[in-house]
Amino acid sequence: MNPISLEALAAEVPDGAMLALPPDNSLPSVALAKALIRRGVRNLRLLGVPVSGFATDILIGAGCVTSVQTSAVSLGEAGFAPRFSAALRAGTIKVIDATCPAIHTMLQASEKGVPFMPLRGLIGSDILANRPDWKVVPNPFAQEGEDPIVLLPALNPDFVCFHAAMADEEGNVWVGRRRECATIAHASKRALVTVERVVPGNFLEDERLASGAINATYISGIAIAERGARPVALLDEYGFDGAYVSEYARMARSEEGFAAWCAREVFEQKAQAAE
Amino acid sequence: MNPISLEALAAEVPDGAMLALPPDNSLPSVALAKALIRRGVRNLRLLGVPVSGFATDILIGAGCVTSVQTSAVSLGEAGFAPRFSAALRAGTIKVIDATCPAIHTMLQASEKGVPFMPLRGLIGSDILANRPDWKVVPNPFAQEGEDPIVLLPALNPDFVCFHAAMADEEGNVWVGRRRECATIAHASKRALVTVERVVPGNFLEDERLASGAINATYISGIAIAERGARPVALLDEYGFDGAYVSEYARMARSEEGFAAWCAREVFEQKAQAAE
Amino acid sequence: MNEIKLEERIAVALAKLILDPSAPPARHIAVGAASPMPAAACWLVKKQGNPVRLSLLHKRSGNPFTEGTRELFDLTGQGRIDLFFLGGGQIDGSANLNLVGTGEWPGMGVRFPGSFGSAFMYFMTPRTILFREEHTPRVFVEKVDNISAPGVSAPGVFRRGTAQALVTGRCVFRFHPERARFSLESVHPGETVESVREATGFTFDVTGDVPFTPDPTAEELALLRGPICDEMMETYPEFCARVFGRKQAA
Amino acid sequence: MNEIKLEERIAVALAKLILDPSAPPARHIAVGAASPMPAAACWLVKKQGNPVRLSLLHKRSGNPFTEGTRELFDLTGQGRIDLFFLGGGQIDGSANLNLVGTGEWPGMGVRFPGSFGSAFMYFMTPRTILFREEHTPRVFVEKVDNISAPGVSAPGVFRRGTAQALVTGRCVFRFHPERARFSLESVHPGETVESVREATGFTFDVTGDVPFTPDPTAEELALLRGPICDEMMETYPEFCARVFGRKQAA
Repeated sequence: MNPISLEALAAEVPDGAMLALPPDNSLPSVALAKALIRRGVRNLRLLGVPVSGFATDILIGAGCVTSVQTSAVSLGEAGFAPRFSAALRAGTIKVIDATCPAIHTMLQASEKGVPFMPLRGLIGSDILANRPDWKVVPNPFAQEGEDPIVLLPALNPDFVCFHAAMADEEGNVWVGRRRECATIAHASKRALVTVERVVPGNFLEDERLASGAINATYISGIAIAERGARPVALLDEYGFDGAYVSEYARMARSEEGFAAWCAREVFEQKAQAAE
Repeated sequence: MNPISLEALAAEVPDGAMLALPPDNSLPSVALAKALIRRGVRNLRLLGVPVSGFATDILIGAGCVTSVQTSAVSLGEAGFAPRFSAALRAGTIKVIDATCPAIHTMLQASEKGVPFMPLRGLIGSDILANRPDWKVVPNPFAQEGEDPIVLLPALNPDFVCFHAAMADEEGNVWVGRRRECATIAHASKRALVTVERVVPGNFLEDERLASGAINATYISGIAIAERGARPVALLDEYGFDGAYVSEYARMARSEEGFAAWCAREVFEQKAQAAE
Repeated sequence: MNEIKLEERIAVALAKLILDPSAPPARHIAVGAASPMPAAACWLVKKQGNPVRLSLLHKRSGNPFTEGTRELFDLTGQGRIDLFFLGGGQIDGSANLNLVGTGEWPGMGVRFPGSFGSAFMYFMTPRTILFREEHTPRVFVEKVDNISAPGVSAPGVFRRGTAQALVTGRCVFRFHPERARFSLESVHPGETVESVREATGFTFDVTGDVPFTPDPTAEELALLRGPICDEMMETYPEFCARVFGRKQAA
Repeated sequence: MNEIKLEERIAVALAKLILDPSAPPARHIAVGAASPMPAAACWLVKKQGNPVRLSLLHKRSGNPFTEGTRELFDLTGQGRIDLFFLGGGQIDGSANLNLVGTGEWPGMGVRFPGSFGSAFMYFMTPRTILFREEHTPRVFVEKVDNISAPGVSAPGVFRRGTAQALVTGRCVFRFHPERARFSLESVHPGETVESVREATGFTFDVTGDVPFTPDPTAEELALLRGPICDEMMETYPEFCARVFGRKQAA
């Protein structure tokens, strides 16, 4: 699989797609989120696996998003996600709340090819009360009593985007211990991946690398994006840029501030890089 | 976690335990199986994940086993498993047939802490007909019709034994891409692991090794057993010893032949090693 | 020695609750996102020499999870996590938690980040210690606007445990699941039963004289400000800068 | 050129069925345990230049699965595997498979190894090609003693596909799920419709003249005996020694 350009990768995502994104501790592709903003994608239905962070907030701020299914949206130590909060208040996005293991479970159901999976907990929560698509049934294996348990439907996103450390010549990508990216790739129709670099060989033939690799069979497109997770950390390669996120959090408090940030960090940076 | 002796590790398994074993392509601890025979364990309830191989056949031959739940028992190119077949015919073991993904699914249910998980397929098979513990229910999420689907109960073995390439100072073990060993460890009450060697450091602090590691929190005991998977292959470290298994298959056709093999390969080898 | 910071006091109070001999043992504790005070408390317990395994969800180097973020919930589902910590944008007198937001669902008043794993963890962990520094009637309410995780469950609903206690900027409450009410365990220096009552939107029980929450010892403060801050710098740099005055190396 | 081995003929017949233009495309094929002839057929398709991804369950070096053996079944559940191969200790005229054993459950007559993943894969793969070299009335029976995986399912039972064909040491059968019967597609050189009928315990359909299964070409044989044998030596050393006369290096 030959890498394509970041902009070509972004062009693969049509308006209206359901797009799964890992959060700020698990290899989001901020580079691809910025490219999606530049491409002007609209009506994305985002899925936070299991929560949402920086990439989700900038996509919302840029007007690319119509709904967010997630278990939380946060900028970590920089606080609440400002464009998410503003859009929720303004009614411009629909928010579908879940709880972390429920998101994982719905994706695991797709990974396994079953229509649903059960999950403990949840009963008595307003999250459940606001999810008409989740069902409570008696546990058919209960020793005694009804033992109600929640069944969650399989969730099959159209796309997942994440940032891997590297790809190999065969199109396998390497995510180290962040194996939730593998689960999301298994559960999604297509996986678009940015990488720091492409290396020779085949990860699957290296016993040390195989377990952190995602087989090319799940990968639909790869683009090289150096520092593509920034400001988020990438495994042992680079750390979290707290100052960058704090500045964003400050500027994005207002729509104008976000627009200025976006002009500078999404459009100008790209123009500079292209020079 | 300090390694203990192989014989001490075998002593941890009480008579009557349900013991999960990976098959011949996925890091069985043949060394521990032999130590269990020497210890004279009785009434083991074996679980093949998802099938059974050499270690299961020798444990059955030595009279350690009362039942086997598995999706197949085979010595690969060396053919049918002779002591398994003989014990089934003689009625000295109970055989509970499953199908590979059903074994994985029952363990994944335990891994997730749910009482059951669904699985497609199976309907119309006599495997299902002979599993009163498996249930068929209408899919509550069906678009139309009843859409019957099988629910499998969580399976929580008392022990799992496998052979990892190495352990570190913290008691984490490394299995490379054979990650089913992690799932079984998660799903079992206790995991007893033999390793080729113990190395300094902490796999979880090495991004290259972390994804193939199983956290010490799941591991109850470790013993060093060099070449502990033999005659089975160990990742990229050593290959399958087909001649050894063929000789076993030949000798184990009869009870006397098995006894001779066992005396030589299980008891004498140990005595020699101890000299 | 500098003055005792409120965060330090809360961390030490949390550590005492972790070690509470009347509770089932905490052999394996998990700490979720955005929880620097609980993380500090766990490190304190560990650095004091108690045998405990810590799984810190947001640790970057040496992160304990090799199955991704799913593993914390699986571990808990397996019954391997003995203790977890939860906060809340609102917490009510029945220990119901609201991490979603005020007003109409899904938080059309003030939106909080969201439930994270609370709607699962609160059921599946034998012990949960609740924490929230801001102790005001807008946080501690009679009834939460939205329940992200309920404090108690109907009979027959599978549940391993609930809140053990609630540590705030003013006091320590104990939770009594059998009557779904809090009682006041201790008040921090400078507070009284009355001042706590005024700052709390829910009613709670008071039995006899309520002691002061003991001050952190010099040894505890030294551990927090030294080796524990070292451990936490990577995950919580802003917290370490604010509370311990430690700046990250450039 | 040496004489054509029956295994080579079967592998080539399997390869032709893989490429059958009337069937949905086989972009991703999985091969399970103990299946050297299907593995050889897949390699033949690939070495002939067809774009196909092979996932060989028992490959040791470069094994394609990084989630353990579960991943093959998950991949199939996801609908990503287009074609799989199954054999059987008994196969009947409705394409029911018995991999468990003859006589009373669980095989008190002759015990076979067991069902492996057949009770799942046969339902969840759009195309299954059946193979069994031994073509005798004890293998191809009117009705299997025990069904490890059924050839057809009742309406309303979720099923993506079933048998496309059955390749034996004597012939190639086509399967017709709508009437749950096999028809004779070709007979291997030396066989006739009558000799096949005599060796088969189930009835099957015959339409018009039944052609001979074409011989493997010189090019196909060269691929099998050279580069394909190279690929298979690690996983199937005994098969390679027996069929291709290749001994493993000491």
